[in-house]
Amino acid sequence: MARATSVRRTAAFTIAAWIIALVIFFPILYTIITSFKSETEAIQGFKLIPSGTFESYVEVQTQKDYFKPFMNSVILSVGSTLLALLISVPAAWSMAFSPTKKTKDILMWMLSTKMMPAVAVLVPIYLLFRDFGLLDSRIGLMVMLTLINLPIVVWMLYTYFREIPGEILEAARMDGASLWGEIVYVLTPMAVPGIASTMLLNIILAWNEAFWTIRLTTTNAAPLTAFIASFSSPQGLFWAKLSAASTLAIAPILIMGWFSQKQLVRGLTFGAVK
Amino acid sequence: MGNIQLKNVNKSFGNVAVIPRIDLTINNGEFVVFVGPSGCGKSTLLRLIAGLEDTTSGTIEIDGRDVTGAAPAKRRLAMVFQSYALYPHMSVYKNIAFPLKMAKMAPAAIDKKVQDAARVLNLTSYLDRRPGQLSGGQRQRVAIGRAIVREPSAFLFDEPLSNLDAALRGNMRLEISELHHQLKTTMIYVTHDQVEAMTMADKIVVLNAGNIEQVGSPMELYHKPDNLFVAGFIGSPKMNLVSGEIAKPYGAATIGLRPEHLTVSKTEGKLSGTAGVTEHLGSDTFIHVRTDGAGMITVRAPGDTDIRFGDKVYITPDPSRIHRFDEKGLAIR
Amino acid sequence: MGNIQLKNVNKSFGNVAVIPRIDLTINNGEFVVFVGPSGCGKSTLLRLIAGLEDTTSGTIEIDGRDVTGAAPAKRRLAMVFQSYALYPHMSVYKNIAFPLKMAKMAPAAIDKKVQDAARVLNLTSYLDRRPGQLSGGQRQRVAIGRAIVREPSAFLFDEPLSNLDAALRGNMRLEISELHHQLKTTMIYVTHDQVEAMTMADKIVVLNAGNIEQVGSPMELYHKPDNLFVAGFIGSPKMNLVSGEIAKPYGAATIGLRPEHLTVSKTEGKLSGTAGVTEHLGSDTFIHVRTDGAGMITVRAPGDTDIRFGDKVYITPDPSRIHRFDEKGLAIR
Amino acid sequence: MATQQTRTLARFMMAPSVGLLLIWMIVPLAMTLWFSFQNYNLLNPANVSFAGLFNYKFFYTDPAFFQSIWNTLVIVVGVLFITVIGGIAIALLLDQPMWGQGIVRIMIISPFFVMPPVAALVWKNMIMHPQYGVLADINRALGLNPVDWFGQYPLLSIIIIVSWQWLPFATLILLTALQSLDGEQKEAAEMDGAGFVNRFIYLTVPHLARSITVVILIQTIFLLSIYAEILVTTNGGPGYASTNLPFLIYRTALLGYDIGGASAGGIIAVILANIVAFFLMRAVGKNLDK
Amino acid sequence: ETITIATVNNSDMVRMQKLTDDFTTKNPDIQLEWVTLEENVLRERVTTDIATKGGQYDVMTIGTYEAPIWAKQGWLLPLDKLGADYDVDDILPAIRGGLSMDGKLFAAPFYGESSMVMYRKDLMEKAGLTMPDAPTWEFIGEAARKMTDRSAGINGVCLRGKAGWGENMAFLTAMSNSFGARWFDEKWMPQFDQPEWKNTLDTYVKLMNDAGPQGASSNGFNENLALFQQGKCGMWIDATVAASVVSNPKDSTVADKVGYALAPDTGLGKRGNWLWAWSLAIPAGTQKAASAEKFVAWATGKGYLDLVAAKEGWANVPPGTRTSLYNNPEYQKAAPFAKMTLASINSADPTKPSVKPVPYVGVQFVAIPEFQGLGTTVGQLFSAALAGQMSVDDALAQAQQVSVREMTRAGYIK
Ligand SMILES: Nc1ncnc2c1ncn2[C@@H]1O[C@H](COP(=O)(O)OP(=O)(O)OP(=O)(O)O)[C@@H](O)[C@H]1O
Ligand SMILES: Nc1ncnc2c1ncn2[C@@H]1O[C@H](COP(=O)(O)OP(=O)(O)OP(=O)(O)O)[C@@H](O)[C@H]1O
Ligand SMILES: [Mg+2]
Ligand SMILES: [Mg+2]
Repeated sequence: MARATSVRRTAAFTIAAWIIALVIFFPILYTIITSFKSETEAIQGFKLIPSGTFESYVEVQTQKDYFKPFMNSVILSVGSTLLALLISVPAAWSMAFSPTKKTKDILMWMLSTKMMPAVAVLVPIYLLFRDFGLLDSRIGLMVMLTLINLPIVVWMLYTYFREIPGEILEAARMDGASLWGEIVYVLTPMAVPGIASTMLLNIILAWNEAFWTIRLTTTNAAPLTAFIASFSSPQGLFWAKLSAASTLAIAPILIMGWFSQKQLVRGLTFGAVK
Repeated sequence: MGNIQLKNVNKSFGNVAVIPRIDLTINNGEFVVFVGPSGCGKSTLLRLIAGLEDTTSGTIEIDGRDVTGAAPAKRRLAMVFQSYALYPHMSVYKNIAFPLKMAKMAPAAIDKKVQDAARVLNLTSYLDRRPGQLSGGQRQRVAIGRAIVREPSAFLFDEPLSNLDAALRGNMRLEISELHHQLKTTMIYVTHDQVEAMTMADKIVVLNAGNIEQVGSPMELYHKPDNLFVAGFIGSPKMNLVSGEIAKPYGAATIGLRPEHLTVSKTEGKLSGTAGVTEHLGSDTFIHVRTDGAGMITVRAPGDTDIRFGDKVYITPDPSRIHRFDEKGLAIR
Repeated sequence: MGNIQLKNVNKSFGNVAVIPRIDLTINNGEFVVFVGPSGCGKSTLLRLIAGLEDTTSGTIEIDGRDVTGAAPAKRRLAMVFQSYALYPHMSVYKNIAFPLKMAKMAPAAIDKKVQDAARVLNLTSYLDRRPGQLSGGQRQRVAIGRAIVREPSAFLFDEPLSNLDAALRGNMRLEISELHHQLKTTMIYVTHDQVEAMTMADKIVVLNAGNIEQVGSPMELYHKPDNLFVAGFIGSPKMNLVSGEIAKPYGAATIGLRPEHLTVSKTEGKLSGTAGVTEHLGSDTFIHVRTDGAGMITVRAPGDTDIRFGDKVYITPDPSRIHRFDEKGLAIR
Repeated sequence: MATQQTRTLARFMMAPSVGLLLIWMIVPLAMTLWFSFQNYNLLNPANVSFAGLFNYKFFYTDPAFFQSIWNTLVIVVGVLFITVIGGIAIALLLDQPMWGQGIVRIMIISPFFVMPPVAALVWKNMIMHPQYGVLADINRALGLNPVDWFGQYPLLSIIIIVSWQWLPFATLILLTALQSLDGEQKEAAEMDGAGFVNRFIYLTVPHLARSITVVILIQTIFLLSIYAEILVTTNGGPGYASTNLPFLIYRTALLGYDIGGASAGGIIAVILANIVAFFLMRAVGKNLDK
Repeated sequence: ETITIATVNNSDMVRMQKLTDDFTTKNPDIQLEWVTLEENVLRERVTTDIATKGGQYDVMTIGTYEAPIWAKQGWLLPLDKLGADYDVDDILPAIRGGLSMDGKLFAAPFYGESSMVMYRKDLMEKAGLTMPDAPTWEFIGEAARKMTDRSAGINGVCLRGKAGWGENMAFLTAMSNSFGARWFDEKWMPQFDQPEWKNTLDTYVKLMNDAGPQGASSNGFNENLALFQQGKCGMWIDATVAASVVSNPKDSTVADKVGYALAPDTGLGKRGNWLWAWSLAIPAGTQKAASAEKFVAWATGKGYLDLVAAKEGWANVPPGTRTSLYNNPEYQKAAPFAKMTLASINSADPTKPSVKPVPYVGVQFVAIPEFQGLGTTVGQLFSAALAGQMSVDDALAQAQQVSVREMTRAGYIK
């Protein structure tokens, strides 16, 4: 399809796409705009150009330190993602390269572990965490996030691995590589785009997980979701402050997502590539 | 050393016996080619030898040692895959060095070996490139380089040239033959290309539905095919097989006539017919003649033949080169 | 009808002129083959004709009508892609019926056409299968079936047989030639296979870096190549090109000797040398001779030659078949 | 790829994930099952007693029960409908040549990066609020009466918000699938005289089937447990109009602190999810094999 | 020693966090860790923790709803070592009553609030009416309808409508008290089938339909606050703490035009105002009780009020907890709503919230564990009535049904 399309056609598509993109992006854009307004300005109806005040940011920072929850978010999302990859890469490896009749069922079952509504198991989990001394510990939460997202990670890796020709792994085996060597030196580096996009998706999911991260932490392990929870609906005006806090909370992941957008698109194919 | 023995080897997928039962001995230093129609089990056999598949029953010995249950890495074999199976994320250098690294060789020794191999294969100036930046022929050489650095006891090649275009294929064919002359290591080579099989092999193994039809040197197979299958499979264009009345006088159920052993004339000859499609290659002309009584027969004529579509022609076989087969399709000698 | 004219066509990707400027006339009913090295612009040219790419400048006419800006669907051409481009989720029947369905033909008429095409192509028993369940050759035929039901004014084939193995390729070659005889529709065919080009074409167009080097019948190109490029490109094995002292006596900068026009002897001849690798094909033997003074020369000898690696040999060219070229590489006639 | 050795190894390699997930599934499930047979109010821990099936009966007879199941399904189906159709449409659009494609793509996938409670707050207060939401401003500018989204169309509002969050996911996956559609197939169809619509119906949709299946399966699992958005926006109301099963469980568990009842609800939710998954797999599962 | 404090994210609490230097310099061996969460999440979080003895917090911010329930369970430490200068008797009696059990204080009030009418003096004048200090519902209804000018974006009255036990039910329960309704009779039988409730809900729905803002069924405190500040409400009946925000010119466009009145009544002797106090309590499981109690004494003591006054002005002092504050002339001057706030607080009695006798404690809630869930369900029904998706009668009938069901299950109804 390398035919040069007419400029008019391109223009039409461009306009349509920009309109849709702006509509979809608008809530986020407006949040960012609002974060630069003063509180009274924020509730004064539609206004696209803010007065450009940073007072909300200043206030947010003085009210609650941003840095520690930010670090926790980074540690938790990256840590849980790495942990998930560590145990799901071998699993996806065996499902993709040594499939059995049950493989599909196991995949479905894995997904089904996500069916229990979190609210229903809060107390059981809280009791478990208490008994193992994991409340407000990064390790505990990291393991939890790992387990929550593991099925998705396995799914994505599995579909991605299926696109890697088995012959290359066999070649490694012929070359004297052990299983470990095969996975570390050959499979993993080859699957880098897929693993990268899986990582990104998982980091996003872990970053945005707002139930357990709030309920199982107090101070040491509390990530940005808890940071946000301290700015939503207090008594008094809070739109601008909430917007500033929200902007702060989503900015890192948004920036990361923007920079890695190509990876995401490339990797998230779910085995659709021939 | 590279003495490979298959004893009573059987391989089934589920309850389909892809290889019913095979005995085969490959001597050290031989260049053995497996040929056969698509799906006959060539790759499977190679993979059994490599240890990438389990045998269902039977044993495989390498240099007298039973390796039936051994892991691929333990068999000291090197394999070049049909798709090359290069590591796309590694440079040419690293690709070639990989098996040595796995063998925990010292970096200095690795470097020497890789450089030597690269020199032999003319790859020295590409060592830093990734496979994706190489042409088909260069990739092929990297795959071979990766195989030779290990000094294996035997090489296994699975249709290594099938992805290349005609010109490149010709060059690579020569290079591999050259290599075999230099290294004198056992090589097992799978192909469906006539020219490759005929020109490279010391010994050709013709497979059909998992069975060995014949084993022999290329010229043996060309001149003395054991049966109809081998006769039809070896040689290009295909041998013409004629049965019925015309075969009778020769005391055979079927006779086989190679296109290159037939002469064609506009005036006289044993068999009459009408020239059908004539294929001019410049060097030769293949004339497909619709004979009276013996069906379609392909004849190889010189490049400058004046026979045209529709001409009345006569064909004469070279009597000393008629192949005779009985009702079971076995050669009558 | 299928008269195609390219006038002054130029195609650039960005600022790379893939096709600098081409004029070409293809007459109704002709079988035209495009050949040339990889990357020379064969596919691009075909896609320009199909309307899958825009020309940068110049016009394309089909049957006298300017179609330069017309959509592919409007050109009444059918194309068979190198990858077949079958619709994987449709049965064979539906694949073949698709263009008719798009043309809003009545179901009964569609059925008749599809059944007819299937009969011609021997696909009747596969009509319910999906492309994934077919062998390479069968897929190929489906792609052709999809092209022929439309009764287009011309067929475009882009290396349609390159994915097939040798045996299948030979059969399909004949089938397509047959088809051309039956339909008498213009066909444009891209290939890099010597045999295909030589045997199928009415007219071969040799391309090099987007330029036409020579247009002519296969025999014209074989016997009278216009220049070194064409001489080296047409014929298999390649023509031997010798320049320097040896060419001088012939009043040429370079002379060209086809392997099949050389005779080799152990006792006497024009050029002396040592036999290198000899390739035995049964029907023929290719001997690569390292000559004294003229470099490597490939000779085609009969299948039963007794020359072996390392023998001292003599080569004699057929004097009437020596091709002569000047310093610019143009043929001297 | 299939020697006994590798197969054994493969089982071995799967063990950690399967084992961990098994524990992760069984332990909470067992505890939940255990609690579901107890009279256990968190605020009254002294009075724990065996309840038999009473919790199930109580949960099942909740006046909001059937509506909550209906609402759960409506949300799942509604969001799937919007995201799959919208995802296909947007993916098709993004697949066309245009200026600033990178930026457009970034903007469209951005909602995925926003935490669900934040998204709900933003939509509720800044976009949909009938007094000072942007939509109301637009309505007023057009001389129309602002719509009371959460009062009049509570479920639709939630579907819109959740769809907004999940649209990027569907778009991303479908876009990549679309890009893997063989160019020559498209061209072949074009030469066969198929216009844009026909190419879409006969070529694109079948090609996307597998990705659509993945989108549906993964999203369904997530959508079945949506509740934060409801909590922030409508609190399940008005009436039970936007109460879904997870919200009902939330109300039981974290407002009523009725752990027994919530556990019973959790078990019911798992059963329901399994039923949905079963039918889904039967309906679209075969697309996964391709 | 580090103590962990769970707080709600309102401005007074946030201000306290900023002022903790004062505490830590006085107590250099104690560090403070803050967990700030929004109200609902906080409540969920601390309740789970205290009920499962998770031990994550040393000081918890709880409301008047939790205090009696938790105290009864023995989950809280009695605050009897608050120090000599703490002056427990200075705490407003209504508030203190709600936080004590058996005469022992279990939570120290940080700030307290009731509800009252906030109105726009200019609009009231335009409507030709004058707001009495103690209006009736009848007057409110008349005024609201007169003030409404929807074309100008003015709604006569803004009231809570968002479903939730702490949202619309807080308001409606308080309102029902003034109509003589009650949640339960002495035998814990729900009373939604009684005319008093029908009267309450009818009045509320009609008033909102005639004079309320659009989308009222999803408005809570914050939404109404924003509306009022933008000048879109003639009257607003809500928490007394809002007064300090709407009268602050920095935040409000109508700061100079706000008047205050007691919550309305119907002449039955009870007004429709509530009583709430955010208080600090110490869970029984803490290892750091001494430090925690020191902190509680600092944060709720008189000294803290002076500290805020010195640093941020009297208007920002946490209101509603101490008699002495209301006697302070400086405070009276800085806070024009002080008088009305005090009167409102004093007029609410958690132990006798309604005209008829009740078996429970709590003005705008019922201090039983089941109330949050039940209140929210009933709140959903009433918001449906407000949104017009259900008739008042249906809403009440269903509310009665679910209440009976819930109370039977919990064993109140034998
Ligand atoms: N994993 C498998 N499961 C079931 N059948 C298989 C498997 N692998 C191969 N086969 C079957 O075994 C037979 C032999 O396959 P093999 O790949 O050895 O053929 P081949 O001779 O290499 O053919 P080609 O020339 O096409 O490569 C085929 O019929 C194939 O369908
Ligand atoms: N879309 C494109 N953008 C830029 N360059 C292109 C594009 N398509 C083709 N080319 C370049 O144009 C040249 C001709 O390509 P084309 O595909 O026509 O070659 P070809 O003769 O068909 O080669 P082959 O035999 O390998 O198929 C090549 O150098 C190729 O790199
Ligand atoms: Mg094979
Ligand atoms: Mg091409």
